[in-house]
Amino acid sequence: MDDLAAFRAEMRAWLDINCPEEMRDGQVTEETICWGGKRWKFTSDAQRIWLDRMAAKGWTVPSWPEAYGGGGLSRAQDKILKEEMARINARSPLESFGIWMLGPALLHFGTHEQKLEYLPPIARGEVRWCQGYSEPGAGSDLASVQTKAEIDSDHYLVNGQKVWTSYADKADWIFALVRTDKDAPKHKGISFILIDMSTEGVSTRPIRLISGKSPFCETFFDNVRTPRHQRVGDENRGWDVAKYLLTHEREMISGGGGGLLGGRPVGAVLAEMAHGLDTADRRAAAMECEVDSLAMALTLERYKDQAETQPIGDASAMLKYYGTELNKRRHELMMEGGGSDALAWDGHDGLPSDWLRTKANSIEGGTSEVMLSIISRRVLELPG
Amino acid sequence: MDDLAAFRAEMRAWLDINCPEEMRDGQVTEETICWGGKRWKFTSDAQRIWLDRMAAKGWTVPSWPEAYGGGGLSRAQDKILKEEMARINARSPLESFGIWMLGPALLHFGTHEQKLEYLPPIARGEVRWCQGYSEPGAGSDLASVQTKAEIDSDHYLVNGQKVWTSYADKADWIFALVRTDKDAPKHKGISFILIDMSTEGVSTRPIRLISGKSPFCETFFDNVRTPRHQRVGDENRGWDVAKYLLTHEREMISGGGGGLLGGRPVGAVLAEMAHGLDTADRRAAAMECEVDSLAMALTLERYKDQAETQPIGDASAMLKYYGTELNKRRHELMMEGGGSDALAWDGHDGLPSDWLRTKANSIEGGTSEVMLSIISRRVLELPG
Amino acid sequence: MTSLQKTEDEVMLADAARSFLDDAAPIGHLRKMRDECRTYDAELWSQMAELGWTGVLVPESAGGSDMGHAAAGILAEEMGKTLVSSPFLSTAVMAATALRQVADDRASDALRKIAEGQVIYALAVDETSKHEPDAAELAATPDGNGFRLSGTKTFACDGMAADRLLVLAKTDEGLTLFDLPANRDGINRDPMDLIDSRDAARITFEDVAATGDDVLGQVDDAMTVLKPALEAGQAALAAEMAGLAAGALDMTVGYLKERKQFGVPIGAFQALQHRAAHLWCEAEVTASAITNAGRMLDENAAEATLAVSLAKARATKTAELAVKEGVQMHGGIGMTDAYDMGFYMKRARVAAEWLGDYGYHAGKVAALRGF
Amino acid sequence: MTSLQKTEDEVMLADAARSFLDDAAPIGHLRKMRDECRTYDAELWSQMAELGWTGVLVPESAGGSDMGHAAAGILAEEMGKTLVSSPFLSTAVMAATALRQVADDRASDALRKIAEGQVIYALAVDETSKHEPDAAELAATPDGNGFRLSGTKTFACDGMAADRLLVLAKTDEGLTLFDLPANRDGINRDPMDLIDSRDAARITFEDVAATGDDVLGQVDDAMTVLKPALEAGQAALAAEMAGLAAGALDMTVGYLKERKQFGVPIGAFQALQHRAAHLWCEAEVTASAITNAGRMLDENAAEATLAVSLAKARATKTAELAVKEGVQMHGGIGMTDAYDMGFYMKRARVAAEWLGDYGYHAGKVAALRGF
Repeated sequence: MDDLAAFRAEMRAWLDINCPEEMRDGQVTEETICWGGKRWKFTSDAQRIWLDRMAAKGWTVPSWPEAYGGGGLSRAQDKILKEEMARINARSPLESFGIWMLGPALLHFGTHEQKLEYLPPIARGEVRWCQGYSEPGAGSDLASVQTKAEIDSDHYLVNGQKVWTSYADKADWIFALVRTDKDAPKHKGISFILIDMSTEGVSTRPIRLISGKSPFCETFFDNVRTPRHQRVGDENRGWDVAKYLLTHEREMISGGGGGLLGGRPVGAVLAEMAHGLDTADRRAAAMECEVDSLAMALTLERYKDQAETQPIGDASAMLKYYGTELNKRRHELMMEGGGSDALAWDGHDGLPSDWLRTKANSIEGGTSEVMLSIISRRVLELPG
Repeated sequence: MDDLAAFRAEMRAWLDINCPEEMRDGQVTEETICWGGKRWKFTSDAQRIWLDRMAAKGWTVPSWPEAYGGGGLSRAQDKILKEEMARINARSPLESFGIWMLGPALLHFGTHEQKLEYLPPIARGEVRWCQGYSEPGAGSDLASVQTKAEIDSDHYLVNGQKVWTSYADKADWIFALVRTDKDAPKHKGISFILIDMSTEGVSTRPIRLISGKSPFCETFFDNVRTPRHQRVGDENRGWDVAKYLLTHEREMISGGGGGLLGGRPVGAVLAEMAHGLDTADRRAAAMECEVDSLAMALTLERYKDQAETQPIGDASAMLKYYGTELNKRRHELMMEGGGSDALAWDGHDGLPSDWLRTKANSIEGGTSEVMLSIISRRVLELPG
Repeated sequence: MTSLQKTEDEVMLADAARSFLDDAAPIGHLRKMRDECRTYDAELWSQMAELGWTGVLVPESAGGSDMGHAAAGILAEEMGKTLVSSPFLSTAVMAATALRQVADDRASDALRKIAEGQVIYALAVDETSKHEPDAAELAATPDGNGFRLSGTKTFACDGMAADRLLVLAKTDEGLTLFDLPANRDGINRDPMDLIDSRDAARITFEDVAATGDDVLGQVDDAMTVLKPALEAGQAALAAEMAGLAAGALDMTVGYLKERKQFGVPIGAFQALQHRAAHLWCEAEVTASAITNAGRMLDENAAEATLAVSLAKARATKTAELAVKEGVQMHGGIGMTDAYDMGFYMKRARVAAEWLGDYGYHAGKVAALRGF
Repeated sequence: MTSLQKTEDEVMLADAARSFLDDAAPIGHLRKMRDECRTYDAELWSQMAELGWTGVLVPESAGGSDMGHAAAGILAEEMGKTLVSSPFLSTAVMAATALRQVADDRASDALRKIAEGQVIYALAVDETSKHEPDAAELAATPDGNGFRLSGTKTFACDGMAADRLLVLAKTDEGLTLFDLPANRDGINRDPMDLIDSRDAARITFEDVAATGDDVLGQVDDAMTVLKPALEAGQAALAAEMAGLAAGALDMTVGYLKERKQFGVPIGAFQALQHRAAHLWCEAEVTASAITNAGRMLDENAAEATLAVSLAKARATKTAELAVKEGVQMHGGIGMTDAYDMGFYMKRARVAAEWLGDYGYHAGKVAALRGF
């Protein structure tokens, strides 16, 4: 434990000096989050400095190997980093689909060259990625990929359409599932490829949500030429990569937009509202929500602890299901607590829009119903 | 409306004189209920007098025709009778499966002779009936009737076993589904027959429940000879009678052991307990339970109003589902409110036993799951 | 009490309303208004007047159709099904009910104008984030023979379109209700830009002059006039929400039958079937409470509080469940602005808060039931 | 903090416990005791002593195995799975934790006896229908150098089998904890005949004499000793309830696979699948809170209140859901006394109330989280 104590002391000292005051407000909102990427506009110098300093240490992706831009930290060290950051209420320096999803998949399935090429820019926040899985009409049936990639010497020629690509209009690259064998059974003819969004033939169209925002796009591929070495994993084995990545996506979404870890207790939020806790039903719901949120936060920790020795696998469906349903409850409760103040679009710092956005949590990345079916069949081994 | 006002005045005056003081405690418990039957032991003279007086008017079954022992009341008059009885907190003079279930089925499917023979003794509380539907292992699949009735000149020879027959050990007669054609599709070879429980070959064995009580029995038929004229409806068309009767059973069970109509508000019950309402979660749950109970009571009224002009049909599944789930919630809440006082078998007037008994409400007479499937397919017309 | 089943006349009224609204104000109508940044449609309002809807609670002597509260609920329910946006509740239900409590010529004139569709009223009651009329603080200070009103109101539904405002104010010995023209000097109205794309205003009163004639009913006795009006509004709003729930459920059941996943209609999946069936049960149980509230208001208004609060509490929960299940069962498409389900969800949230939320009404039920 | 994953040692402990209990105390053991009207099995208790379980929280210096609270939780969880009836929580967890707070020879002797399985303790804390230790009213009146105790305790679990009682009493300036032999003059115990077929007593104290030596810890300062004991008990009880939920879930999932209706296993019905999966999720989330509470008690007991109340609140809800779904999914057979599911339901209800119910613990969580 001495090594860890020393690490903690060092970390604390470093953070004291290097975390800009402005970055110590602990806020995680659509407005304060740093997504990075070629076209990223920093909201302040402090945001830029904080990213640069953390990236230089590899602490934007603390557990990745140093060779690929990570911090090379052990799970125990990673926990200490998180704890020390939480202690000073530090913002996360960088969030991205590259960190949450593509990175883990590349570390597992990528070649050494691919890792060297793609991971460090993710770690430094230089390249922003988006995900191209869903297709129009496919819904929960992710394997029904229609976008086709035909071999054209050392390239693929990609044609088709993706939907629900998060921030595709702001991303630099996309990782996508494409069909490379149309005659094979549907899970067996899919490949996982990386496409530069600036390639000719790629276009996007934002989808307006009920929240009034457009975090998702439709993405179109019209004869897009993509080098074959940008495929991750074997040809026609992309479903393996996709499944692996999905478990990471579930874990990511289950965190519920910062509502759980580091988020303020919902009851405390309600207590600050004029009438937030003045009826028995709201007080009871806030208590239950807080109990469940704390237990869920511990569960995320426990699963991460467990992931050190064995993959989480299908149980990640639980994290996804429970975390997103909880985040919906949390927002529902804040809306009720806010009363008529939270009915105008600009009320409570845009709470109505956040609330409506949460309704997609239990749909995107696999619906709650799909998660429950996964648990039923693969964990409980019920028939059917 | 003048006729009705006169009827109300008359009714009020009659009740004033004829309802014994003791019968004005409004109690509906296992202990106070009057089931009637050949072996019935009245708990008091008042109980006997009250039954006799009401039966003489036909008001144990107010809406049945006078010719069959009923009161011949219209729906509006029946409502007035109920309202006036509630006003003085009068107990129901008689409850029975004959009233709730067999009676309506006989009125619809029986011959004039059958009605004359069986209905008046029900109305007077002289004969107690039980129901023989379920069979071992059949569960929700009621039509999988194995008990067979073979024709032996003018008799059936009945062999087989029923289960979950309520109070079979106390009943005088049983109405039962039996298979009269084993080669027909399973719904088409069933008949509905009436059997005197004192016939040779009929025996019963009580089933002990988790509540410690035994309201149900297994009932065995060993070469039981039953006259063919005791069949209701056509031979092999018993399923029609059974279905009709089931909708009445659902409605009956949905009343939830008196918990809804005429029952005290659960919040008021909790308020009398030492700590019944002292946490936000219990207060909130009591409020919600009360809101739902009042609305459910109105719904029972509305459906009865509606039944005047059109049969309730499949929507009775809603009454059964909602009423029983509500009764479970109500008892769960009383147990929580009672705390450790309600953990001993003799606590709160036997509340623990009542509570455990409610758990069967959503199983007997068709499970909640079967009710939801009925609504899904027949009301919402969803596929499958 | 009259049967809780709808009468033949009521069924006919509902059918007629439905067929008019399907044409004149389907959900697309709300969408169009939203896209054009409008919150009030004068044409629709005048059609409602022609149909006798604006006069649904106006006595025949004042030119109304005087169909009663149950009928008003039936109209509101049909409006809820397609999210019809109009000042029906504010004006035809609440203001009309308030004015009816006062037997004078001015009230009678005002009622006639309501029936004719010539005036729009809004209620300026709420001051904080929750409905709490008894706690109104807007001050009406005596000034000569009259008053000066100063303070702020919020969540005044239909407040921007309104010609007149019913303003609840605090006077020396209690609360007083004023009936003021919305353009009187010192009254400033700001649109709230609500998520349901309907009309609501924040209203400030800066030293607004009012005379004794502007008082509706008696000074210091607002509730004699306002309570029946609020209860009528709550019952009609509950009916609207029941209609909203029915609309969302219908849309969802339709989608369950039509949408295929893994080769079968998703409505064949039992987990969805049971949830849809449960929702239908909730809607059925709520329907009884709605009808009951209308009947009570028509037959024994003085004793209707329990029935009204029961209806609003139930309708709030049912509508909330209907829109949650509606969006979730639709999946991605339900989240898009291009699809209509989101409109149901947003209106359900606003309606949940208007005139008292679930906890407010469930609390009234509990208190009236002895706990 | 140590990893929330079970360590290898912990997994081994659980496995060993399971294999012992499957043999020595399956659910049939509880049923047999119930049918024989017994609530305590001396043989089982002495086997637990031999395994070192009774000394799980007794220091090695006093002959204990001193495995700690996380280990005690693991044992309790395994006991929960088959509803093992024993004074483990009262004696090995709570009394041992209380005695450990006191560093004297008498406490040390008592701890040694606990480890050896030679003494059974029960806590006499509750006086009303709800756990509320701060409100204890049983009076300990000064009498010479000692006290006279008068009053009533209820829901003293394991109170009939107990050799000694930890009695919470009100003294001049606060609350005081007494450690008394259960057979002292003036103490009368009545069995409560609880629905879970386990041992609980109502105890009356009629002018019971106690000396200063009978006080555990300091006069007027019961909580220094009692609070850690109650928290240890709450955490272990939460673990027992998590085990109970797991046992009920296992039994139910087994039934879903085996029972056929309409020609297919009922576990193929999606509505049941989703409900079973949801229950499993609840159990997983609760498991984290259980482990966390054990870790906190072992590593930072002074700050463990939040973790403990979180565990008890979660476990209570999860067990409640598990037994409700368990009975419902079993259908008729689940309602029969001949089947074991009912035992789970009855124990879940009793355990829900013992040492503070859901609302008590959720309220503590809320208060500690600032609302």
